[in-house]
Amino acid sequence: MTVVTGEPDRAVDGIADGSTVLIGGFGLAGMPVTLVEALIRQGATDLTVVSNNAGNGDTGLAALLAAGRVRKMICSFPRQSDSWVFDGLYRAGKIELEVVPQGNLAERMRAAGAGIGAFYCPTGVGTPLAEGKEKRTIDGREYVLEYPIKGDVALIGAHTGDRMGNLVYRKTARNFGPVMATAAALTIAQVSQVVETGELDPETVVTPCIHVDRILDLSAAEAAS
Amino acid sequence: MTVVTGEPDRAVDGIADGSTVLIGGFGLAGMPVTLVEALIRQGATDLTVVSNNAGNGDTGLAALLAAGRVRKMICSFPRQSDSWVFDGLYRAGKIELEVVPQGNLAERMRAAGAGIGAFYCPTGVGTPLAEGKEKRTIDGREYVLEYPIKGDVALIGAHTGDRMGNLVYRKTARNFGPVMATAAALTIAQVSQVVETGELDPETVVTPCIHVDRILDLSAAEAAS
Amino acid sequence: MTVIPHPAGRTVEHLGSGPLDRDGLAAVVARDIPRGSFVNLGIGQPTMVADHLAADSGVVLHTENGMLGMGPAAQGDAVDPDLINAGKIPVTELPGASYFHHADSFAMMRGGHLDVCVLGAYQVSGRGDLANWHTGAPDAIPAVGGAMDLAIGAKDVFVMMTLFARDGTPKLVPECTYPLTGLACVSRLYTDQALFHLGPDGVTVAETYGTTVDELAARLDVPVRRLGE
Amino acid sequence: MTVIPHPAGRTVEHLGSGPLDRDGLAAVVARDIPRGSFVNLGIGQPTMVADHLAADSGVVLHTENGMLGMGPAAQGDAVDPDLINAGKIPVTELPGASYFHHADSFAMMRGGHLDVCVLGAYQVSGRGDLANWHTGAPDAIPAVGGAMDLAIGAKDVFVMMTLFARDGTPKLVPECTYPLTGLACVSRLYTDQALFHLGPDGVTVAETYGTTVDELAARLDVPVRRLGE
Repeated sequence: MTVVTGEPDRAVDGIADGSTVLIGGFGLAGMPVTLVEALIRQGATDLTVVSNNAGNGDTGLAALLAAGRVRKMICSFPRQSDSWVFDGLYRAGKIELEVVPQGNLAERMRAAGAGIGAFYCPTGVGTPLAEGKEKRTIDGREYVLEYPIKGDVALIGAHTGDRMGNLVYRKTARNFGPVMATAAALTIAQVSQVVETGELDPETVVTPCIHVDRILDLSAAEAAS
Repeated sequence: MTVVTGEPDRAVDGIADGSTVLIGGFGLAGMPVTLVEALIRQGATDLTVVSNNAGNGDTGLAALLAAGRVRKMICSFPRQSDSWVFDGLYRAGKIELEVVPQGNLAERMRAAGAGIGAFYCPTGVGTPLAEGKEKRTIDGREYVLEYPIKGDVALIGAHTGDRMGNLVYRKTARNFGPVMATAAALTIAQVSQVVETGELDPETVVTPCIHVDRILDLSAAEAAS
Repeated sequence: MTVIPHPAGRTVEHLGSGPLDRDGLAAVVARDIPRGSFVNLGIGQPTMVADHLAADSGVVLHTENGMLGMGPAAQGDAVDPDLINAGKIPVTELPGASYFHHADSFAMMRGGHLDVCVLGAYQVSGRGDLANWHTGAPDAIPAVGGAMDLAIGAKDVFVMMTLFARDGTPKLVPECTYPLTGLACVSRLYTDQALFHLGPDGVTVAETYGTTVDELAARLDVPVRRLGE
Repeated sequence: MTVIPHPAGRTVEHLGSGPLDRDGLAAVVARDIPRGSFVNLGIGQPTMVADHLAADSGVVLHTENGMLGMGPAAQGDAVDPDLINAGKIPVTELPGASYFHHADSFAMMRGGHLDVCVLGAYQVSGRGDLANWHTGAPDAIPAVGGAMDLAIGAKDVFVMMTLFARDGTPKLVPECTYPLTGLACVSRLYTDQALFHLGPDGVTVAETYGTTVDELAARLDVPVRRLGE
């Protein structure tokens, strides 16, 4: 059953060293900044982080990188105008990088959540990102075999949760959240507000509660601070 | 751009003999009965029909089967208490049958819509339905290679459409509709009502208009008849 | 596996009454479903389990035709043709329910997100192979539905069935002779005569109902052990 | 391929003015997008195409971070950090918009549902190979984003770029020397000097701007033909 808490530190309790952590967001939209900050305090290290970008500015994921907790980044677009923390670590050889086409990043996590063992994907055929990967021609088209990316933990941002753990998102902040929620053994969502069970329209729930283990209620967190 | 019509015959215009037709619904929930009836009048034959069941009673899909238009059924559960039309054709050797586990049926259509060439699926390993299919062990688990099911046409039932072609569904009548809409070259949806563009909340659209070619507005069809 | 260990820790022979009736069997299954589980109840007999779940169990029911938070069968005005379960019976919606399409519903299943599913069976083998979709009769029309997806998808697969066929032959067998639904997937077998734990180590009898482990052992073609042995 | 054939049917040399500026180039691309198309405009220069689409074009814009029906950049109070485009610029929502998650958004792309995408490029080869994600410089940090997904996904891939690099070397090349984004995926190449149709049959010049086909042929290392030849 989903645990709802107003305490960020409780929300991230127990994340182990060496975990693969899926972190939602596309740039800052949907980025679970409060959870990432709590993860920094929590102290887990030697992490593999899967996220579309590799941190912006000096906060959130960038701060996690700056704290030296991340062994490897799996992302589609690390290089941004404000990715100086990642850029420095990468150039100094202090972090591994696996660049994955954005759609493959999403589909590989979707496969993990959907119990698919591997899939033949047309993206990247003939490019350096397909080098060393198994190829197959199906119906005259070339494909690359891609494997799931499964998380030990997913940290995602959503807009509203109910007490059972159902989630809805807001506009393009939805992005990777619903996919990551399915792909991790432990999914933790920070939400702007929590409503009573039954207040979300069942037709509009985007992430059903089965995929959510813990909810951090930011409105309660702010009220307490 | 999506065409909205109140005329069932116009909605199914141009479906060719030999087409693969995806027909939504789980039992009668979400079954696009009016479109199937129009398809019978339209006359296309030698069809391969993909649907969860193989017709109920004497109407809809059962009537299409009875009219001798279907060469092959691909479905998960043909045998039902009221599937006498299919049962009779099958026992008389007048129709081919490919039985597919229900989740594979959905996932193979999803793969078609998502541009996936094939996928390794754990369902059915060691069973007669995996016989003759390629196997692979990944991370110690056995999988069967499954290929996409692509439709020439999808006939689906939804609840409300807007003039651009966005769709929302109602309760468990959603079932195969959103998946089939992505998997066919031509998607035709029958809906209970059509609203002006902008009236559906963008957060709650289930099938974006890009997947819908024609909408049959049942409220207009009834008003005209 | 997420199920709680057997409460007694040792095999219990219930000799005070006869074999369990269908309702009694459903009650035993319900007892063994952990609080807060996400559960899929197969068509037929397994649906009776819902009636024995405590109101505060927190168990959330999944139906593969696209819903979590399914409530009891619909009665009277509550019947809605758009709201049915996998058996196509009109059902109701509980607070906290959600709807999703078939690919998402089976991704939920195949991805290992359901804690328990409860299925019927024609045969189950000692290592947990399941046969429940096809009798193999040459004139039978094959129909699999979601049985294979459930068999490989849920963290724990419980089977409910009578232990013996009408002709007295055991349905718990060394090797299934009916076409298989899934390999080594059943973790617990609930029958009128006994509750069995299945797995790579073979068959363990957790409880008996109106019979003894020794009596069962004599009637079965698979070796059985007691809990803790 | 869904694009309309070139309106003139034969190569047109526009000699009355010089090469196209960025705005003029965007207008030519916009002209060639069929009414009612679903279109993804890449980061940077391609976003300018939106300004040249007629109000009644029925073109629906897709942004890969999960939206159809994207409107113009947001100004003032309309800026919402939850509503951004692939370039992370705040945008607006048009009537008929919809939101979806990343797997669905890229399924839309990979599944061939987008009619056109417009991308920038470092190099394009005569048969339509695209290089637009990496200069290959040893100290560059690789970053691909959605470029490879778009390259293989849209029914037609249009590229906008200057035809020559600052040092005068052509960016339309026999073989890309930069790391590839996709193979044989570009169908039309829009440049300041000319509009090219690309394909298995090679390079056809559809229009020139301030230059002639013969002048271009002399400066390029790929053979070019005229429309209808």
